[in-house]
Amino acid sequence: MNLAQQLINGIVLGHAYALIAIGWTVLLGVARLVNFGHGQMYMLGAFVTWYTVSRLGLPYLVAVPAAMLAGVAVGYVMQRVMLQLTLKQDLVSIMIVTLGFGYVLNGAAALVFGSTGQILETPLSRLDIYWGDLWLTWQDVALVVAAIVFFIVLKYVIDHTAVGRTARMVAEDPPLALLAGINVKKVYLGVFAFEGAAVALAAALVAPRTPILTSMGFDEVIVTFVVVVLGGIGSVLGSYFAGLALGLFTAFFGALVSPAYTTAAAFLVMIAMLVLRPGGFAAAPGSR
Amino acid sequence: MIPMLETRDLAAVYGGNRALAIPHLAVAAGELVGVVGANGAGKSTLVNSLLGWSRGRPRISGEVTLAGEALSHLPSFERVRKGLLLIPEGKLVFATMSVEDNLLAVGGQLLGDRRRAYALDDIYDLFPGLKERRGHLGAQLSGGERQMLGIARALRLGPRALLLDEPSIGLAPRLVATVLATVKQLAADGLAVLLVEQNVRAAIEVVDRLVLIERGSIVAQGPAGAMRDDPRIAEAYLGAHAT
Amino acid sequence: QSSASGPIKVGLIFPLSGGAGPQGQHIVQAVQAMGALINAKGGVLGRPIEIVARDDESTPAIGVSRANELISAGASVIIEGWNSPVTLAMQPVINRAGVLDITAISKADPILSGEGNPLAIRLNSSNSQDGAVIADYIANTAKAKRVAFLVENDAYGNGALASIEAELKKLNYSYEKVAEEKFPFTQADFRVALTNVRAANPDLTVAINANEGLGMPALIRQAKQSRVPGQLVTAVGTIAPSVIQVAGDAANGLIGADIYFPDVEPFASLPQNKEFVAKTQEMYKYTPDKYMALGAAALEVWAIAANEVKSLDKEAVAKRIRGGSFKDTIFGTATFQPNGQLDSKHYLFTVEDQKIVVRPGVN
Amino acid sequence: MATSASSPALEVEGLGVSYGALVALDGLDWQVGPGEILGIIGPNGAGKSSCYDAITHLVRRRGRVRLAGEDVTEVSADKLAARGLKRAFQQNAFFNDLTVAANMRTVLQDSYGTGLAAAIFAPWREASRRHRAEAAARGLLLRFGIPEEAHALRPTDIPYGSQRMLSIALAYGSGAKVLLLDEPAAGLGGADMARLIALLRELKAEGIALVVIEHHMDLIMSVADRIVVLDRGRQIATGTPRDIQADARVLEAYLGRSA
Amino acid sequence: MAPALRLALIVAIAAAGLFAPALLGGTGAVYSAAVLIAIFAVMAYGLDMIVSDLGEVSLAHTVFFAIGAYAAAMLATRLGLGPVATLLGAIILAVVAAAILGVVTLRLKEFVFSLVTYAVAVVAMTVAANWEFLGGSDGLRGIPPFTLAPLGLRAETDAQLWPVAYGLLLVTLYLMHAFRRSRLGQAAVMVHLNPRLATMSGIDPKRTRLQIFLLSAPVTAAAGWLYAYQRSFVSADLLETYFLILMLTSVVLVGRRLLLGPLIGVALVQIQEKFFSFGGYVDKIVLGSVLVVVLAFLPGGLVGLGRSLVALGRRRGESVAGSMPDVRTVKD
Ligand SMILES: Nc1ncnc2c1ncn2[C@@H]1O[C@H](COP(=O)(O)OP(=O)(O)OP(=O)(O)O)[C@@H](O)[C@H]1O
Ligand SMILES: Nc1ncnc2c1ncn2[C@@H]1O[C@H](COP(=O)(O)OP(=O)(O)OP(=O)(O)O)[C@@H](O)[C@H]1O
Ligand SMILES: CC(C)C[C@H](N)C(=O)O
Ligand SMILES: [Mg+2]
Ligand SMILES: [Mg+2]
Repeated sequence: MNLAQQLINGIVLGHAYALIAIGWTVLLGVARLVNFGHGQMYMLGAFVTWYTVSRLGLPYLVAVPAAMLAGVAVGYVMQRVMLQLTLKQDLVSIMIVTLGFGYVLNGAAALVFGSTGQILETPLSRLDIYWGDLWLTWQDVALVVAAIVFFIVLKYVIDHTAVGRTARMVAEDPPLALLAGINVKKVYLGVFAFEGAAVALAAALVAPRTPILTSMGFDEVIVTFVVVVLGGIGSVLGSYFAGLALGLFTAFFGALVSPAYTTAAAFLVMIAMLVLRPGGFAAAPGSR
Repeated sequence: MIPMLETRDLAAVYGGNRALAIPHLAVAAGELVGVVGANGAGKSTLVNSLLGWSRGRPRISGEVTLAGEALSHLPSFERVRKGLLLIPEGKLVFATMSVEDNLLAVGGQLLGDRRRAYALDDIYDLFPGLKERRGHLGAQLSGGERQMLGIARALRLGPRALLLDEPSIGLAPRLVATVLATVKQLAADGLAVLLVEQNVRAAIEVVDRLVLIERGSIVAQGPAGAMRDDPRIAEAYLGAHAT
Repeated sequence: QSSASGPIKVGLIFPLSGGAGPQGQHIVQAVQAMGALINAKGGVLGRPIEIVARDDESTPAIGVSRANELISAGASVIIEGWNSPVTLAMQPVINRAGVLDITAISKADPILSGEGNPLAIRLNSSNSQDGAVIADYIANTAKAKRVAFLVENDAYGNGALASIEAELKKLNYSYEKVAEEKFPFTQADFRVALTNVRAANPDLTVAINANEGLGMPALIRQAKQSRVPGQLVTAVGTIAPSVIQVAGDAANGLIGADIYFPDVEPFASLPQNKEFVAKTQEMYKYTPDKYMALGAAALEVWAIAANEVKSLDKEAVAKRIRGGSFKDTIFGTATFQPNGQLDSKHYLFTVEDQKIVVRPGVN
Repeated sequence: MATSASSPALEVEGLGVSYGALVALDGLDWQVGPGEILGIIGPNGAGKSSCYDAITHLVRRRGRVRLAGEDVTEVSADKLAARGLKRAFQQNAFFNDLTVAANMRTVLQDSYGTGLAAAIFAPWREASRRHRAEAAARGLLLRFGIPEEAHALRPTDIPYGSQRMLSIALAYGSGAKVLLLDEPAAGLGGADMARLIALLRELKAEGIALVVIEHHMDLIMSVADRIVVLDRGRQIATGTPRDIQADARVLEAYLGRSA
Repeated sequence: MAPALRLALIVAIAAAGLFAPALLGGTGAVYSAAVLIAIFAVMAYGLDMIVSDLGEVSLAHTVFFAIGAYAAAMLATRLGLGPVATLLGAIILAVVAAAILGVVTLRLKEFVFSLVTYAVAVVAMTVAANWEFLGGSDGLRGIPPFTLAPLGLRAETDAQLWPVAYGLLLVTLYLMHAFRRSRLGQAAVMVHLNPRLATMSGIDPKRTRLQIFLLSAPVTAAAGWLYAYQRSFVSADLLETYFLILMLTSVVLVGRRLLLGPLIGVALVQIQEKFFSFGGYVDKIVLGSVLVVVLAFLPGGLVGLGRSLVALGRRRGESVAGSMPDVRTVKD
């Protein structure tokens, strides 16, 4: 039964990773932007959810949109501030600026929510499913389902709708996109707002699995970075599979070797993969 | 009749130096106006400024109206949506998108069907070369193929006034003829067209009116026929190649 | 060094932010309370104590620059150390500056090796001391045959594991190590490791995790949810009330051991301890836990020593403390080994409806 | 022909390029001698630029390439410049963040640059070489018709015509034996066109072997000694401008008008 | 004459720098701050070559930093070697590591390059923290004070170590300056800005990248080497993000391809941390905001301030054309 349980762990983890990464995937694909504040935005999403549920006593289903709203706000502000850098595609500065935002969020959150660990209980996280001696919670089920649905919808939108094509045009050449009648700034702001909402949603779904701290977020941002790059810059399906693969690897490496070295091992594998195939999973020409 | 495209006191300044100063210029619907001038005269600056667009950082001032509607306060993309279209100089295709996506991308948010927007098939009839390459990425196109794609994309946006910045660059003579014929046809269909051309030989055959620009200002203009004999045109452009 | 008159500066360096932030904050409060008591009794060498606290952010490099800061601020003694790596990094700097360095919490054994600081002093029980009590419980009380270990993979965790196993060997107790799962300090999701442990079907699982804010409560909850069989035993001194508070009812049934409890004998009836507990409650509306007591004791012992040797000199004070013993501290009679380690008694406890219940019988 | 005696400066034999299934170029055979101008014309997408990519080893290709009789088919792209083969691109290519002058100076590194060791231990030598590089760069820019006032601007900030000349100047760099130009006249008119023609003749006179892809018939017909015509990747005709202008296939495939 | 004058001036300033800490009060805190600023600046210059000149963001430079420190610690404690020998060891090891890393990442660009280099750092950290040979999670203790017998130098305190640190800084500055003027430095910029054109101008992009790596690693490693003596304790924490972020921040803060940029950047960050600290959280907010404001509103870092003010003035009330700077054109 051990393997079966690890398989479940891996699948749930994998979808969690993919879900956490989805905002950045779009960010990278559309605006060729990175966001090293991603982890802190995740943290914020988790705490807003927690605050709404256990301090304001509102239902989880209210907390989730609340968190997403906060995410949208933060994302919008960040992009508003970075617009010139974005237009210039100044990768290094953007890295540092988003990192800076992460710091601010981290510091502010600690001052507001305090730095003690909190438990984010949701109606679902308390409902265990025991099947034989296999264990998972309805929270796990919910996040897996949410992740799958989210990815299907996103994939469709990007590939087959005007919105998707618009995004890709802006990604490549903003000035030229203007001449195609596209409001480039609006697209950028929209994309970052989406990133905020997406990561907050992920937080609301994933964070209940573990206690939350205002100092968390670093692991999340690294996992995300891995997922988006391994998946192939900006490739939606790519990051889904990258996330899943990473989850399964974590579970089975942990099971067979040791959780202590999972990250290093995963990174070794990833280095090998990217060196052999810099395009990542979805090495389609033109992706990026 | 009111001109389709009109501008007053259009000026552009780069850093300290003024690159453009046009007191007045108007193009009527159905009219094809050619803009010629030496390199650096300000032709691109002129057409770019009409859209308030540039890859550089000029300061642009002046009025621009399209069919009587003032555009000066609008950002470039709004002007485009109003039907003022520019096919710029240099890079004009999305290199990471397929030829077809390049065309569909703008087909999508079609701007009020009051204007004639070319359907995909019309485009492919006009440029069979693109049809063959519909699946290729922009990056894989030959220089000329890119020019065609650029023009095609503009047509997809259903222009009312069309600004072309040296569309014949990189086109084989035969295609130059085709393109200019197309442009003339577009004008005939009621578009106001401003055509920047270095290839004065070819241009002068199709334009109704010719405007000569030097150091950012209009120094001569008139009907094509008359201008052909204008000395400044004759020796500078028609003569040059005989060398 | 500080000027001959005016208050004596005592420097504190603990994590005041981040995961261990709350614990660090509490320690500072406890030291403040003890400082108030000492000042009330006339201070040190007739001068009042002034406490200056700094945040090491659980980062060695930052700890080092905080140390430099306090040194040039003229601190006469620096009481530091929540995370062993931070302590190890600060030791040489403080030592070279000729300032007395007292380690309050960090457990790693190399801290007393003398390489970083020949005059090292530590109050918290060391990994090697902790090993015995857990080993004894496994062998003599629980008589567990199938033992699993969940270990934080760093200076502290590895040291703790090593000493427990060494002690079990000493008792030449025969048992089967059915699982050893190591994980990084920041781990919060233990499902993978716990799945392995459960599959190994242990009758006792030892959890070594100093991440009070996140890891330990998470581990406790997830162990319960994933129905790990057998008893869950936690490493010495890793279950502060704050941990139980986060872990919730999942903590019930937990076995642990520690060296101080504010309201349990012998501490309960020690006048110095009563005084200290009362003062802390009065000043901060909080009942001191073990960490807080250790911080306070560090100051108390230093003050006594300094008053006795009538000097703030590092050598003199350190020599008095190392291998010396002090009556009437909040820990009762506090005796230090020659290497600077405080001797301490360990008390086993169980968590029953989210309260720590100390078991009768001292080890 | 003047150059037939000495071995050709550049010679391609059975040159071919494929992009996946698409055969962009096939079985090309031509040569150009010192002081000769070879024109390459053909419809859009005929494979002209690909032909340059093949010669300069930027794409996988079939066939052989010889420089001054020496086979360089296996030589990697970056080693060709040292052997005197230089090339300009159809799309203007600069170092965008540098000023026009700095652009020119950097491409002169091969002759004016200073090794790291020398820069460290003999800074004075580096300084003098740098000043000579600046002077040389200025001279070259002026020679290629890029006015003084443009030297301090960014390449993208000068008029297209000057950008065109700049990319030729950058290609030429510290000198060339064989120079490949891809539609140099594109976007040029009036005076600049005249200057370009003069420049081509000047380079020719220096004994440089020039290969010029051009759609501008008046230009190419007036300067080229011989012309190669490509269509759908094949070499459909080769000869003097006169022959070409008379060639029926060419008229039909390319010019689309009677000469 | 003018150049000679300029040279003299520079030499004078450089000499004066040696006495800066003394002039600033000469307290222990000032000296230790000065020493750390010098060391961390050297560390940052190694990265600066990659970021500013090669245009890639390497997240693996903490590895070179750690290599320098571990080399010093191991050779000093295990073999009892002196600073000169340990420096040589550090440089050799760094070059070897750089060669491997350089070859592995030769074909990688942008995000992929950054991620892979970060991965390397994580793997290195795991190794350092778990390999007993390197002291494992306890780290390496008991590193002797920096001693140069011939010069009668024995640095027990930061004040005594300062001349060494300052010397290392000056050497690094000169090296950076010479590098930027050398053929290699120029080649780096060409490869960075337009690989195809660079190739046609006779430059091998891959070779250039590799050479830059081989040059940059020892610089950062030298910083690690001196840091080991300064802290006399080395552990896996050298690979923590603290140092990585310090490097990146100081490289971009002031403005790219400026000789003094990284130095000033490091100084600002360190001075804030050491003398104007408000505790973890507020510090985070302060540092974060500074990064955001400087980089987002003062394009080109602090030095861009003047320029961007002008630009702002210009743009006011004008058309949007200005807001569309040129974008990197796609290789085609
Ligand atoms: N981004 C810029 N920054 C500064 N000056 C510029 C910029 N773009 C153009 N200029 C100046 O404006 C003037 C007009 O340039 P423009 O490109 O409009 O000329 P043009 O007629 O289009 O030339 P060409 O026929 O070569 O395209 C030139 O003198 C040029 O130096
Ligand atoms: N990287 C590539 N991948 C796939 N196909 C390509 C690539 N580059 C060029 N092609 C195709 O190869 C053919 C020849 O291209 P090339 O650029 O050589 O034409 P050309 O003769 O230079 O045309 P033009 O005169 O318009 O520049 C074109 O059909 C083009 O679509
Ligand atoms: C029990 C914990 C407070 C031990 C501490 N984290 C250390 O590293 O030693
Ligand atoms: Mg122009
Ligand atoms: Mg071509």
